Amino acid sequence: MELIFGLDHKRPEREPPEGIPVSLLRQGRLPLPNPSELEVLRHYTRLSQQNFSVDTQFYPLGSCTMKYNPRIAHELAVQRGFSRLHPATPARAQQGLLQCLWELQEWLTALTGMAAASLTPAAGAQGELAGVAMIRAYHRRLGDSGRTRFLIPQGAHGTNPASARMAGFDVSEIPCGPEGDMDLEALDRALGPDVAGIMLTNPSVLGTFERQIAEVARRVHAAGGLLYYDGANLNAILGRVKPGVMGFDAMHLNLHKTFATPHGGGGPGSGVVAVSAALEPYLPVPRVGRDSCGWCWETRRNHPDSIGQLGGYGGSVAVLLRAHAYIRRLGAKGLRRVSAYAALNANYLLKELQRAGYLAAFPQRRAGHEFVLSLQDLRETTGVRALDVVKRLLDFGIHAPTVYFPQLVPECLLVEPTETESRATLDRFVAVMAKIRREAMETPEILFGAPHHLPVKRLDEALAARRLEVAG
Amino acid sequence: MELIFGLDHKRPEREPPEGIPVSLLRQGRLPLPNPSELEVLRHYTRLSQQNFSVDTQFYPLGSCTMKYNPRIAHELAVQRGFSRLHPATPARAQQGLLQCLWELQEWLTALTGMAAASLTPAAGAQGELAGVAMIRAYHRRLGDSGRTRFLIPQGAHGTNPASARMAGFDVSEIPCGPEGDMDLEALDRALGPDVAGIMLTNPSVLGTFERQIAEVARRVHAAGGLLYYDGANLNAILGRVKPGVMGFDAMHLNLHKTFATPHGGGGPGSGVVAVSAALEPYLPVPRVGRDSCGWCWETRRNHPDSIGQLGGYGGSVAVLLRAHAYIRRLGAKGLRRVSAYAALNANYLLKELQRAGYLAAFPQRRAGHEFVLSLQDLRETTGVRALDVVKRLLDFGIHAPTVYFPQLVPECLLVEPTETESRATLDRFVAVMAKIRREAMETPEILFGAPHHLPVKRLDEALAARRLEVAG
Amino acid sequence: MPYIPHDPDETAVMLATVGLDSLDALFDEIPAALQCDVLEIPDGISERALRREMEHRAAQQPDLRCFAGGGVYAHHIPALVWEIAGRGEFYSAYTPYQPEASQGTLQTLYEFQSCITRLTGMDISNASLHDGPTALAEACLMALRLRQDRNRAILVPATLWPHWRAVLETILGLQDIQLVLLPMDPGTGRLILPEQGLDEREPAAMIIPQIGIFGVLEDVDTLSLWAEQQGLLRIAVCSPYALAMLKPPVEWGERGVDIAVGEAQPLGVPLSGGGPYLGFLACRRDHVRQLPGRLVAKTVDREGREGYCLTLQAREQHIRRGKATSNICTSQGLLVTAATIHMGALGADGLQQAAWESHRLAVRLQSLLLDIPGVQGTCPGPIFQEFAVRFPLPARYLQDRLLEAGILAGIPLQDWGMGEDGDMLVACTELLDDQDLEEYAAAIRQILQEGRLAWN
Amino acid sequence: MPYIPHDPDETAVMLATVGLDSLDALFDEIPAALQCDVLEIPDGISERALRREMEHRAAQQPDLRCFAGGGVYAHHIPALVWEIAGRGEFYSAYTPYQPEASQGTLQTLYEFQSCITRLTGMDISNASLHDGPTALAEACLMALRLRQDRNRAILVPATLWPHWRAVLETILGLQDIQLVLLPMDPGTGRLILPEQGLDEREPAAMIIPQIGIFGVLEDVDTLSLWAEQQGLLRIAVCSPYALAMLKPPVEWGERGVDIAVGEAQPLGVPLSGGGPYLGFLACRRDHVRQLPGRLVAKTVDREGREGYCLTLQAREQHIRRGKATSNICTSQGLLVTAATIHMGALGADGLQQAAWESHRLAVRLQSLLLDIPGVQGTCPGPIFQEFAVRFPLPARYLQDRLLEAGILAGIPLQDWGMGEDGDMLVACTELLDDQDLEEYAAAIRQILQEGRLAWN
Ligand SMILES: Cc1ncc(COP(=O)(O)O)c(C=O)c1O
Ligand SMILES: Cc1ncc(COP(=O)(O)O)c(C=O)c1O
Repeated sequence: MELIFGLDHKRPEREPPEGIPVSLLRQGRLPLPNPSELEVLRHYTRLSQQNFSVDTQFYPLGSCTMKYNPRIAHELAVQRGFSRLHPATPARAQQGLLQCLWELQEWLTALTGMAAASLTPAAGAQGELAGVAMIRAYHRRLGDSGRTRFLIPQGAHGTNPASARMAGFDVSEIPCGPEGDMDLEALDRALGPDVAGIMLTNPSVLGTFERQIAEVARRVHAAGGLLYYDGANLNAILGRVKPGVMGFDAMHLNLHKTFATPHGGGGPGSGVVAVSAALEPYLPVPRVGRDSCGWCWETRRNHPDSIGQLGGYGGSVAVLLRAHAYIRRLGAKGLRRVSAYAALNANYLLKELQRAGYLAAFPQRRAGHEFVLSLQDLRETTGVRALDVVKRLLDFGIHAPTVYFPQLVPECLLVEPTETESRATLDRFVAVMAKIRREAMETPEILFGAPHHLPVKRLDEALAARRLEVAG
Repeated sequence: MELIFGLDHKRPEREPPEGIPVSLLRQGRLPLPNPSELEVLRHYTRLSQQNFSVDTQFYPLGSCTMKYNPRIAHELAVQRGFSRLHPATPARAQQGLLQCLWELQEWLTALTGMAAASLTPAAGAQGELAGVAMIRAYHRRLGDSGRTRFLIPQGAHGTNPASARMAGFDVSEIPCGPEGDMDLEALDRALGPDVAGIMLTNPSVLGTFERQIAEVARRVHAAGGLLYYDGANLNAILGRVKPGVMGFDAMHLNLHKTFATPHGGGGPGSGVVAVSAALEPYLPVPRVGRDSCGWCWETRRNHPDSIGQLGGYGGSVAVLLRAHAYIRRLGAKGLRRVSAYAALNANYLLKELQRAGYLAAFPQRRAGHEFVLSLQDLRETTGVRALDVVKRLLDFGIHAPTVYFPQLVPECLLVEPTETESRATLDRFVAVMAKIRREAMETPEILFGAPHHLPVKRLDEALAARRLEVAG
Repeated sequence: MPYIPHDPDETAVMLATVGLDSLDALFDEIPAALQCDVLEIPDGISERALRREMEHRAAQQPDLRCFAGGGVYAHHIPALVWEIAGRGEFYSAYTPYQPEASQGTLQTLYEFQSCITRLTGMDISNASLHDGPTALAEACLMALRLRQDRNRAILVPATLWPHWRAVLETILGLQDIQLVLLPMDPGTGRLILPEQGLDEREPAAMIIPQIGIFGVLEDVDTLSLWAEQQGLLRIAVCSPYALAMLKPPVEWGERGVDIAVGEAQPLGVPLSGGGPYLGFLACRRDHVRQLPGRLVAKTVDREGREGYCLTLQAREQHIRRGKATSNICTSQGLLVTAATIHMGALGADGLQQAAWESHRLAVRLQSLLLDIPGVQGTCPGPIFQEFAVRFPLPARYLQDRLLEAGILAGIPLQDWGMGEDGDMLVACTELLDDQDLEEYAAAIRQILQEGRLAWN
Repeated sequence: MPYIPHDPDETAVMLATVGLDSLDALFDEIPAALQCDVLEIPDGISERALRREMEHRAAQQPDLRCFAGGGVYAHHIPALVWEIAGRGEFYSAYTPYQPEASQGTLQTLYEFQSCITRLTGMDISNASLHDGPTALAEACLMALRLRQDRNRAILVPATLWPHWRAVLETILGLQDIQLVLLPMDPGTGRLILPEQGLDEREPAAMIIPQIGIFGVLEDVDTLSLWAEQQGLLRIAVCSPYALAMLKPPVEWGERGVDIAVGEAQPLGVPLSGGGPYLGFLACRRDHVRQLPGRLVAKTVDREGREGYCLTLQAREQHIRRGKATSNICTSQGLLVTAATIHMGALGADGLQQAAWESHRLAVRLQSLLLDIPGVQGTCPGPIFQEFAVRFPLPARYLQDRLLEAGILAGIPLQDWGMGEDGDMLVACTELLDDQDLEEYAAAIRQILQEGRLAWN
C-alpha cells in the first residue's frame, strides 16, 4: 500500500515563535504529511486488515501464549480516571490506581510463592535483567564479586543469555537429556564458585516439565548460586505450581502472555519481578507500598539497596491494570482452569497431530501448555522445510507456530494452542496440517511457493537486509 | 461463513424460577448458541471485514451522503454520562444532556430558517410522516378536511409517497421539464382545493437546484397548500440556503446524512422536524423546553395540539448528540465549507466523468452535491447495464453509486462524492470509470460477470425471494 | 486533522476544471435572494475544546443505580459488543443494497432475524423497526392489511405501557383506525375479557402483552385462546430477557400468535436517555408479504456459494412507493448488529442467567419494600423483573429524594397519568446486587420515618 | 461468555483422546510436592461486578488540568488514534515474525521509523524501545560498542532529567560503565563546558539534551561542536513536539549528532500514571549494525510486489543471543501504532499548531506567575513548553493546595532532589487554555496572600 506520506495537502505556513533565537529553530517545513482525517482513518484501517491476529485467526505460536485477552480488561484499564493520570500526581490523588497496583503486587507474590514483587519492568527481558541484577547485588552484598557466570539450559530463549550479558555476566549452557530434563551431571560440572546462578523456564522451552527441578535447586543452592525463573511459560502451571516452591529465588512474569494484555504487534508488555525474602531489598523501584495515608509509591529512599530504576516511572501501568482486572475476574479457581485447559488443548492437539503423522520431539512426555514437533523426517523425504509448512498454514488462515525455536530440535515447530481455543478449532488445525503433509509428499512445490493467498507472496528477507530501505 | 449458531457449547441447566406458574414458563432449552467470547469476537470481526464502508472504501452513493463522520462525535456521544441515562430520569438529573439537545433544537431551527423544531423522529421517513401529519392537523384545525391529496415531483424518493399514504393522503406526481425544474403548468393543473401540500427536496433527487422554488411556493400557498421540504439533500446547501426562506412550511433533516452520524449498515438515524410558526403547535412531542428549573422535556400537557408521540421517548438521543458535537465543532463557517466542497467535488467529478465519455442527465445544469449520469448509450451500444457497471466498480474497491434512482432517468447512476473525499480519490474513480467504459466496449463479459474479487460473486436475488430462507 | 482534505491549490485546480473562480460561484444557479448566512450558530471550536465541553456536559448526569424500566432496561453489556459493532466496517457502511459488498452486515442481520425467531418461536423476523412502540403500530397496520374483511379497529389492552399506546394513537390515528380499549382489573393488574365476546365492531386484531403495565405476567394462553375464538389476529408484545424465561408467543393459546413485537433495546443497546432503540417484529410465514421493514435472505452466488441479500424488496417504499407495507427506510442497522453480537456474547446461558438474576432481585426487592410499614403492593400476580408498589408518600417525591442516594427509584405511575400518587413501577436487572436492594429499602424506610416524624 | 469454550462433553472426549480421566491428571509428571492451590487470591467475580468495582477505582482519580511534564505530557489525542490502534487486528497480533501475515503492523512500523527520521533528520530509526530513559541507556551502550577505542564512560549532563539519569545508573552500572557528570550553571539552567576539554578518561560519548531540566533550551550547536572537537559521539535527547519547532539533531553543530533518542509518549500515548510509554532511537546509517531493537525494511515478494519485513535480526537476542545489541524482545508495538496514527491524524500542521500553542501558553503562564509578588524565575533562557519557577512557599504544599482547584500544578523539583523548596517545574500543552492559566495564577496569588496574612 501507498505510504501515509503520499497523503499530503498544503497547509498555510506558520510564523516563527517569538523569543527563541533563530539558531535554535527548525528551518523549512516539517517533512510530515498533512492528510485529512478520513485519509488517515482509511489508510490505517486498511492496513489493519492485512494482519493476522488472535481476533481473526488461530495463532498457535509457541512460547507466546496467543490467547484471548478479555476485552473487559482493556475497557477498564483505559478509563479516563486512569489514562489521564500524570505520574507526578501526588499519591493522594491516585489512590484508586495505587490500590489496584498494590493488590496486583500482593496477588502476584502469592501466585508465584515469592516474598515480594516489583511491578516496574517493562517486559520479560527487562524483568530478567532486573532478576540477574538482583542476584548480582545479592552476591556483592555478601562480598562475593567472583561470581561472574550465569548458567542457562541449552536452547533457552535468547533473552536469557542476552540479559545475563547485559548485567555483566558470562553465560554457560547446560545440555538436556533425551527426555528434555536437564543433564544433572553437566550441571554439576558447570557449577562452581564463579557461578552466580541459573536461569530456567519450567515447563522448559521444550514444553516439558523439568521433573528434577527440586534437585536442580538443591545443587545450585549448595554451590552458592541462585535460581532465576523465566515466567514466560507460567500459563502452563498457573495456580498449581509456585516457582517459589520449586526453589526459585527470583523470577519475572510476562503479563502480556499470561495475564490478559494483548501482544499489540510486539508490545507493550510487563515483566513484573518477584523474589524471595533474601532478594527483596534489591527489587527495582518504585514499588507500591502502604503508609498511614494510604497507598504510595516507594522509591530508593525507602529501599536504599534497590538495584534502582529500570524505567522512567512505576512500570507499564495500563498493562498492570489489565492483569489486575483479569485476576480479579477469574479468581484462584479460574486461574487453575487456565492451566488445566491450556494443558488439555496442548496434549489433545499433540495426540491428534501425531495421529496425522507428525513426530513429537519428546513423544514419551506429557506436553505442558505447548509441545515441539520435528519435521526432520519430512525434510529428509521431501525436501520440505518447517518454514515451508508454516508458510503454507497461512494460506488456510492459521498463523504459523514458532519455527526453529527451541534451536536444539532440528526443523522444529513449537505449538501452543492456549486454553481459549475450542476443540473445533484444534480439529480444523489438525485437518489442515494433515492436508499440508499430503501436499508435502505429493506436490511440494505448493509448499515451496507458499503463501499463495495473502496480500503478498513470500518476501525476500535477504534483499531487505541488503538494501536496508528502512525509512521512506 | 458459518452461522453463529454453529458455535455452541453445552451449559448446565437451570432450575425453573419459583413463584411463576409452569404454564407461563418456557419449556425446553432456549435455542440460542453458547459460544465462547473469543468465538463471538472472531466471528463478528471476520464478518465485519466482508463489508465495504466509508472507513475503507470510497462510497459515492447518491442521495445517501456517505461522508466521513468525525470519530470525535462518536466518542463524545457514547460517554457514560449520556449512555447510561434511563429516559425516566428526572430532568434535574439530566441537565447536561438536555442542554445539548436544546441547543441542537435551536441551531437546527436557525439553520433551516424555521420557527421551531422537534427532535423526536427516528429517521427521515418518520420525519416526513410527522410533517404531513402536521399539515393534516393544520388543515383540520382550519376546518378544512377536504384536503386529501399530496403532490410530489415525479421520481421523488419512495418514502415521500409512502409517508403521505401512511398519513392517509392520496398522492399525485408532478413531472419536471428537460432541465430538471418542475413543470409549473402541470403543477397548476394539479393544485386545487383537495391538495394539502407538496413534498420537495431541493436540490431535487436529480441533483439540480429547483430554480423556480419561490414561484412554486407562491402557487402552492395561493392554492391553500403547504410545502414540505425533504431534507435528505441538505448537505448541498448547508449554511447557505434556508428552506424556510425558500418558502417551506415544514421539513425534516436526516442527521445521519448531513450531521455526523454514520449509516451503521442501515441506521439508526434521526429525522428531526422543523416548522414555521403556523405549524409549531403541532410538532410531535416530547420537545425540549426551558423552565425556571432549567431544561426539561415538554409533553402533550405543554402542547395539547401536538400530533402526539412518534416513538417511546424523545428521539435518537445518541444520534442527536453526534449532530450537536458536529455543529459545535464546525460552527457556521465550517457548515458553509461543507456545502461548498460537496458542490466542488460533485461538479469537478461530473466534468471529469463527462470527459471520460459518460453522459450527464442534465449537462446544462450545475450539479448540487450529486449528479445523475445516464448509461443508456452504453446499454444500447454494448448491452451493458448500469447494474453491470456498478458491480464492476466493486472489484476496484469502490462502492457502487446509487443505480436506477431517480427512476425517471433510464439506466442512471446517482453519484454523490461528498466533501470529505480528496481530489486524488475522485481522480482514481474517474480512471476506474474510464477503464470500465473501455471494458464495456471491448470485453463486456467482464462486466456481466462482475464482481470478481469480492467474498461472493453476483448473488441470485430472485432465488432468495423464491426460497425465502430468512432464518437459520 | 481536517475533515475536508482540499488545500488551496487543489481547490483552485478543481474550480478551474469546473470553469469557475470561486467556491461561491458553484451556487450561481440559486437565486441570490434565497442565499444567506447562518449567523445564529456559534463559531466552531477545536476537537480538544469540544471534548472538554462535552465531557463536562456528560458529567452533569450523576451515576445512578437504575431501578427504572417500563420497557427499557439497564442490562449488562459485555465489553466486546460495542468493541465490534463500533468497527468502521459496520459503523460506516450503508444499508446493504449491494450485497456482494455487504456480506458482513447481511449475515449479521440474518443472524438477528434467526435469533428473534428462536426467541419468539415465530417463523420470520424482519431486521428491525425504529423501536418497540412503532413496531407495534406497524404490526397493527400489518394486521389490518391481512384482515381487510374486518373493521379498521384494534383491541388495545389497558395493560399496555401508556407511551406505547400514545404512539398507536398518533400513527393509527392518521388513518382513522379505531383503538378499542380492553379494560384492566386494577386489583390484579390483568386484563378483563368481555363476558359475551366482541360487539358488532369486529376489530382485526388484539394486542396481548406478555407482561402488564404493573409488571404482572398475563395469562397469555387464556387471552390468546379467547382471541382465537373471536377470529382475531393476535399480536404479542414481548421483551427479550423475559422471553429467555417465559413461554414464547408461538405457543400461546391453541395456535400461537400471528405477530410478535417488542423492544430489543435490552439486548446490548445503551439507554442513552431515550434512544435510539430498536423494535423487532416477527410473524408467521404466510404473512410475510405484509411484513414491514427490511428482510434478509440466504441465497447463492453464480458459483453456488452461499451468501445473503435483502429480499422481498417489492414490499418496501423504494420499490412499491405509496403502496409499500411501511414508509420505513433507514431503520436501526447498527443496533441490530450490536444486539446480535450481544446475544452471541451472552449466549443462551448468559441471557438466562441475567434473566434469572433480574427476576430473583425483583422478587426480593418487592418483599423488602413490602416489609416496610406503610408500603403496599398493588397486584398480587407473578412478576418477571418489574413490579408496582404503593408508597405512602408521593412517588415523585421519593424518586427525587432517592437521587441523593445515587438511586433512580423507578417510574412514578403518575408520570404516565396512571395509578395513585404513591405508585411506583420498580425494575431490577442483574446490574444490581443485594446490597443495592438493601440500600434502596433502607433509604425508603428512612424517608418514611422522617415523614412520620414530621407529621406527628 | 466464558473465555474457555469447552463444555463437559468436549472436555471428556478430549481427555479420552489423551488417555486420561481428569484434568488434574494432565499434571501427573509434576511431583505432587510441588503442586498447591493459591488460596490468597479472592474468588472470581462476574464481568459486571468487575466493571463496577473498577469504575469506582478509576473515579477516585480526580480530573485535573495538567501542568506537569518532565518528559511526558498531556497532549491532545484525536479520537481516531485509539479507535484504530485498538482494532483487534493491531491489538491482538504478535510481533511480525511472519511478514506475509503482518503487513499491517509492518508497514505501520516502517512509517513510524520514517516519521522519526523525518522529525530528527537522522538516517535510521528503530521501531521503539521501552521508554525514553531506556532508549538513552541503549544509546549509551551502542555508543560504547561503536567506540571500543575509548574508555567505558559517558558524559552525562547535569541538565538531564534525574529519573533518566537514575535509569542510566542502573543499567550502565551493571556493566560498571562510568557516568561523568557535566555541570550546570544554576543561574542559566544550561551546561557548563570544561574550559580545557576533556581530561584523560576519554569517554565514548556525550549526551546532549535539547531542553534542560529547568525547561531552558540548550545551545545545542555549541555543545555539539565542542563534543565533535573532543572526538566524542553525540547522543541527542529530544522530545517530539519540541522537534516540530526546534532544530533537528541532524543539524546540530557541524556534523550533526550520531544518535538521537527521546520519549515518544506525547505522540498519542495516554499518560496512564507512568506507562507504558515508548522510546525512540535514531542513528546514522553507518551505525545501524549496532542499533538495538526491531527494525523494519522494505523488500519485495517473489512476484516483485513491495512488502515489509523485520530486518537485521542478527543484531537481536533471538538470533545473536548473548551477543545481541540488546536483550530487548517485546517492545512497544501497539504504542508505535498509536504514535504513527497520531502523527498522521495531526499531520505536520497539527503537530506544529499544538507545539506553537503549548509554547505560547507556557510563555504566558511564566509571565503571569512572575507578575505575582514573591514569585521568581529561576533561569532566563528561552523555553519551549516548560519552565521552572521559584515560589515563596514549598512547591509540594502548593501542588497539594492546587489539587483542590482541579489543577496539577507541576513537578516540585525537590521530588527529584533538586533545586530549592519552592521550585516547581511547570508545563503547558494545547489542552489548556488561557482561562486555565489565569485560574492557576489566581490560585497561587490567593494562597500566597493567605500565607502572607497568616505570617503577619
Ligand atoms: C521463554 C521466553 N523467555 C523470555 C521471553 C522474553 O519476554 P519479553 O518478550 O516480554 O521481553 C520470551 C518472549 O517471547 C519467551 O518466550
Ligand atoms: C431523498 C430522500 N428522502 C428521504 C429519505 C428517507 O430518509 P430515511 O432513510 O432517514 O428514512 C432518503 C433516504 O435515503 C432520501 O434519500
